[in-house]
Amino acid sequence: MTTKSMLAAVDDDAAPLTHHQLRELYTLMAAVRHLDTSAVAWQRQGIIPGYAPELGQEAAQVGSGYAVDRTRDFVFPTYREMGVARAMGLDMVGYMSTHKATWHGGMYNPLESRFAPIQAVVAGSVLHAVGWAHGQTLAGHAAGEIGVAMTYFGDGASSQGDVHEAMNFAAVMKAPVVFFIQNNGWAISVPTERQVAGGSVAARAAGYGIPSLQVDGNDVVAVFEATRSAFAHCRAGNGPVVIEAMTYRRGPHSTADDPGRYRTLDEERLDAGDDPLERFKQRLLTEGVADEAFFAEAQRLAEAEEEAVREGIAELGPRPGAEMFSMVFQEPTPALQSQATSWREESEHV
Amino acid sequence: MTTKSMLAAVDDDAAPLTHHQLRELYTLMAAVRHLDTSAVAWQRQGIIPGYAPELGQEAAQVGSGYAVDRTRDFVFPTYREMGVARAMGLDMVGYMSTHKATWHGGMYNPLESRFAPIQAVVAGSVLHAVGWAHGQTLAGHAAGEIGVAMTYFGDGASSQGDVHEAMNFAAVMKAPVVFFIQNNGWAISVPTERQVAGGSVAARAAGYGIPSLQVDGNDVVAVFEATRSAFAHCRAGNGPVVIEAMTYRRGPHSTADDPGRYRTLDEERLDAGDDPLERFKQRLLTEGVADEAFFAEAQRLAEAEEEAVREGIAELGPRPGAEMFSMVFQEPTPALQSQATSWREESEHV
Amino acid sequence: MSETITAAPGIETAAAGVRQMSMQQALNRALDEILAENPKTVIFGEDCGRLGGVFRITDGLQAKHGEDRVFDTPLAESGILGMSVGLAMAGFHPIPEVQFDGFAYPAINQIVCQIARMNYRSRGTLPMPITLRVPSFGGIRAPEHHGESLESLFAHVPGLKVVSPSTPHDAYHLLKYAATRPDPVIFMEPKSRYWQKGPVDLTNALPSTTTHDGDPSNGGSLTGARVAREGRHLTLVAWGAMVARCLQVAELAAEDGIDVEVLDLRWLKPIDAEALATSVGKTRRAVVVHEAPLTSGLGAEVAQLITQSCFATLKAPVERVTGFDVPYPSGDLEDEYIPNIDRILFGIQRVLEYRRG
Amino acid sequence: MSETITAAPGIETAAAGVRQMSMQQALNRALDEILAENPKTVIFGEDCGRLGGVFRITDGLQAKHGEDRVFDTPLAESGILGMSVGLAMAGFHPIPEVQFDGFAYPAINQIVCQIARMNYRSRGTLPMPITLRVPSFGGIRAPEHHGESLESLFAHVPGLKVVSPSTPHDAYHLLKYAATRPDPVIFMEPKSRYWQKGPVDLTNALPSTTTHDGDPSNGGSLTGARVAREGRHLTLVAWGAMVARCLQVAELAAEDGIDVEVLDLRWLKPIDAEALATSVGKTRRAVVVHEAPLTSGLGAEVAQLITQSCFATLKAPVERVTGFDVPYPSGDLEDEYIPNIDRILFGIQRVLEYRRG
Ligand SMILES: Cc1ncc(C[n+]2csc(CCOP(=O)(O)OP(=O)(O)O)c2C)c(N)n1
Ligand SMILES: Cc1ncc(C[n+]2csc(CCOP(=O)(O)OP(=O)(O)O)c2C)c(N)n1
Ligand SMILES: [Mg+2]
Ligand SMILES: [Mg+2]
Repeated sequence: MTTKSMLAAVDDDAAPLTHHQLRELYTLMAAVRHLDTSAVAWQRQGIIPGYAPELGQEAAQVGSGYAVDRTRDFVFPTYREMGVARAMGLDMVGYMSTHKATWHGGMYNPLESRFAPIQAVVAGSVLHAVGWAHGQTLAGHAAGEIGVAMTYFGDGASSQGDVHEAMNFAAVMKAPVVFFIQNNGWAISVPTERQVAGGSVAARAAGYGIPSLQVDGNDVVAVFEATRSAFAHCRAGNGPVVIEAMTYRRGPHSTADDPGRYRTLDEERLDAGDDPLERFKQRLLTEGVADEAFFAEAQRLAEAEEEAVREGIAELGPRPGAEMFSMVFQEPTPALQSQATSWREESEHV
Repeated sequence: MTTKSMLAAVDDDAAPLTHHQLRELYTLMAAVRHLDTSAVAWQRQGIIPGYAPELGQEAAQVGSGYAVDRTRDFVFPTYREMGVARAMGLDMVGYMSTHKATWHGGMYNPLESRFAPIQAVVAGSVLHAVGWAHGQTLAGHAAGEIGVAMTYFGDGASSQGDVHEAMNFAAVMKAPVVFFIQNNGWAISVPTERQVAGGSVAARAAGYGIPSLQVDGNDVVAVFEATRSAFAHCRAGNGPVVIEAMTYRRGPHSTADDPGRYRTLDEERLDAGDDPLERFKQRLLTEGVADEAFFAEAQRLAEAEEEAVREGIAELGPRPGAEMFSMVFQEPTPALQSQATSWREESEHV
Repeated sequence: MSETITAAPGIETAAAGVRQMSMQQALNRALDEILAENPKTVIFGEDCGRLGGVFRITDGLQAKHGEDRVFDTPLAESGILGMSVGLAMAGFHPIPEVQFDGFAYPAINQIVCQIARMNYRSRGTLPMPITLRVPSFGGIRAPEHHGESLESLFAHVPGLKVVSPSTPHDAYHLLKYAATRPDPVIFMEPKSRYWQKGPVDLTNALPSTTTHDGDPSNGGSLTGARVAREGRHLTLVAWGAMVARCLQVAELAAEDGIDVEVLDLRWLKPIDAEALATSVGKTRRAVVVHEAPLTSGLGAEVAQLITQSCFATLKAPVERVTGFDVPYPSGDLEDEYIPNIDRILFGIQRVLEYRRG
Repeated sequence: MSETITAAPGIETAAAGVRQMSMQQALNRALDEILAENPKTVIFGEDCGRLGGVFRITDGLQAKHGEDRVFDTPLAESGILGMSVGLAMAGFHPIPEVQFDGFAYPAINQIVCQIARMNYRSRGTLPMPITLRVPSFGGIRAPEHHGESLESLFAHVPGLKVVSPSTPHDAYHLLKYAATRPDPVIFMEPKSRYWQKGPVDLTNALPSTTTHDGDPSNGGSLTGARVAREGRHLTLVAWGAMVARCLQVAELAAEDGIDVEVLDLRWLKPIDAEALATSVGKTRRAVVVHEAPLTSGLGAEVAQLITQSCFATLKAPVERVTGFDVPYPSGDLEDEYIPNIDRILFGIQRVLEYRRG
């Protein structure tokens, strides 16, 4: 499914993934799967008020996130990229805190994590990636050394005008950006065929002269390799790349959603295709890369991790109300400071 | 240059233009040319405060406007479509009144003219065309009878997010819209190559599954035929078409612009190509469709028309200030009525 | 537009057509009837069709009225509103939805430059009978951009009318009223009130019985403000979800002998200046309450209208109890942001204790 | 932010570094210096590069500082502002331009939801040192959407600061100040004043001599309002192009023995409430003047701030003389729309003649 033909600087010499790396990818996917399904349970248990599961998108997210060079690249997520965050080694309590309703953008440090704040505006950060990437060009890094921006968005988001402006800007400026679309078949209740005219987001890239890769988003290795190629292309100074990872949103849009209203269980079964985790497991078994003991250990690690994150989340108290005021500006204004004072007097009674 | 291959219902049986029609096209172009160059002179003479000349775009505008069926189609201009307006038979004093600063949208009746109010927001009306066109579908006209919307915008406007949203909506809904791009090489001072990534707006259509025609915008007959084909395609219920007419903005962006700051006269001469009017004249002469007497008469008519429009414009007084208030709503509000009263007392001293 | 009918006190009979309904049900029913009554009405937006909207306001309408009348669009707000303009030009009466308040921003260009101005630009030949439904305001611990209050922005735009119901009864009648107007109306639905039930008199927009919150009875004309509670000492002015909170505050204040009038503004453009003058002319004190940030919020306009008409008799400057000049915070801090009972009571106290000089 | 230094009266020496410049020249010079002083500064927008902007504010800057520092973008305002966010995240100090006020609307989503909130969302780790230049307000008989006043909208947005200079001197210093701040500033340039010349003291933002309009001398700190003219009987509050008009009005009023103070607000967010209190505390009467439509305009906020602080001594409710609640009209009607001298004088008269009861 992957078509690399259009990439100017395909990283084809890149070594195939080692067994160690393959196992690492699986371990990450297992951790993500377990944390994700657990988060849905947390919501049912009242630990968090809401969550947007990425069930079924583990391969797309882990495979792409794994290709990021955290010394120089930068990732711009939307709201469903927990798997990318985990693959990039984020503090997952900090990440999950946004679903605890602690802080909108999450409590991790985006600069240190190379992972921008969680973004609730669909397509909101696509242009940021272009600006950041153009900044790398302006900074004058040598070709081959340039930091690359990767922006994640969905099939639904692809309808937003900002995506068009971003692709056009990026192509005109030859900005090192990877547009990573997770086409998971749905935007809440609207299926891709009523959303994406022409049927493919990747197909649009040609109109801007941008090379594109449509990739099996449920194949973690294919996703990784496509992303690695795209990064190599960008890093060498050849401008942007579009990747469309074809996958499926197996869960509800969010814990508030009821997919039964717009698709049947039968349709889900038919459309979802193979479970990316199970499929990768079979491959690793078949190729002798891992054995049952490894998978059991991966599961154990995932469970331990989930427990730690859950505890961390439970311990997260609400942020002090004063932060409402202190986080607005770098240089606070007297007017806002006096609002903070009234708030303290009236709400904290001090 | 025209490629019709992708059109589902090409109106190829349509009769070739009669000599009468060819002469009519020339008469229109001559009228437009003369009115346009005169309007620039009016501005210099202080008759109007500003104007956006369409010099060089007569073929693109007259050829496309001539294809409109005014019993059922509707045109959505931006601000430079004087030639389309004239080809569609608008009241040109009403049209030109916008440049007199009489009324923003122009003083003609858009419903009767089938020509939406002049639009100063670049790409502002592209989505309106899609909505109007979808309305024709909803109205349930039989295929072959559907009214078609044609929206005019420029190479610069093509960068706006709204254009992407419009093309995607139109394709998803199979709306009968013709997206008519006049690629005149410039958006004020920015040349197409720094504006349109990939080099062609028409090329983008494929990404939405929309057929497109790139056409020599300086060949009035080619433009007419492309537009007629596109209308036939839309009218038959096959959804939208993109036409990109390649032309050249021979004049300044507007009477306030100074092209010398961003292009040389040599560049202008080289890039502009043949004058569409002169070229058409030579063709008509060569093919024996018209003789010098005809051209002289066309010029005479154009001059008479310009004089009438100029007189009409000169007679246009400012609109009564009360219209500021009375035109806002269909159902005026008491608050606004009381503002109108204060205005009358304080400014008209009544 | 500006008359305010205060309910005749003492009459307490239940009107015939009165039912208990949530605001969600009332809005859904109103849309159903609008579709049935006007074949030119079309409803669309993100997830409005099959799903019935994330708040189920359009629930069942596609199944009943067909996919031509009620449909999903691609995910693009500017597209939705721009398309509405074209549909209106073609003679339709669009009722588009933006899924949440914060997602009106991508459509502001179409709303401000097109919807609000097309009638004017076209000299009245192209009216824009568009009712834009915007689930609005905070209070539901939602993600970022899902708890915004845009009334000040909308009210400032010439060519728009803006309304926000606070009860199921008003939701039903105001939506039916708005959707039959020839001018564009921004219809701001207080999403935190979607599920509270209240009496809806389907047959009578202006019933004459009188009780309290959520009751149709405490009438007022559909085009003006509504006295939600009568009082003598001070007027609380509010709209949307803040009306219910102000009614609670009024009950608490009553325990201390303070008789608070609550004016539900309803129309945020045009504002019912006469109702403000009448109420504060009587009480001589006012506090305006809203969720939006303080600075340049609609509270400033309301306060200034009151000051303008009641300057000679006002006992204290009008107070504003509002959201702060900070981005709407995450769920954990929501209750710190939205005006709460304490902060409104403090505002009342400041007005009551005000001494000149 | 709020101190206002009123010029010491009587001292009338020309400062050394003072030159006559138009606001266009002052802004151009400020940008030139900012580019030279901070290598992280980048300037971009539609036609900003080769053309130097349709108002020539960036004239010559690309030739001098290179295409990496000053460049043209494709024609897409959301793109320009969204790109600014990313550049700021990468450590740059963007100074984007939108070509005209009315074309800020397509970028509102990026301005409100991104630029204004990124510092907050990221808990201070991703500051947005973006100065957005917006040629603003009317008065030049331009096409539709080229004469808008967006200050009320911007001032309402938490996370933004908003400033508008009225003189070449202030234009120069306020732009240099804004562009070195770590927070986003909306810089509203009164386009009808671009070509008027006035003295600019390049070396001293706060000179101490005193004369009238356009003079650097009638100082004030850069972060607060500025007393453009001292007076005893009534305060006119204005910003942008309305300051010059109010100074004219003051001269006319002086002929009738009315001594009008003119306060140039300059910062529209945060508003210098102390300067308002000081001025109106003295004059006890105020009229606020702006081009934007009345309803929910910034005048309501200003009036309410004055009323709040000066209630006890105010002789009359604050008057507002503003644009009407109508779309900004075409050139022929422009003078009917923008507050003119007559309308401001009527406003003054209403305040002076106000009698309680
Ligand atoms: C600008 C904007 N409009 C609407 C929404 C509400 N909304 C949240 S998610 C969503 C669907 C997104 O679909 P897609 O882009 O395919 O991402 P997915 O949810 O499938 O990951 C919608 C409509 C939003 N967040 N932002
Ligand atoms: C949304 C918007 N942004 C900016 C402008 C200012 N502006 C007017 S015309 C123009 C260039 C348009 O170029 P193009 O679309 O190619 O049309 P042309 O002028 O060549 O006919 C610009 C930037 C505008 N009118 N609308
Ligand atoms: Mg999706
Ligand atoms: Mg052009």
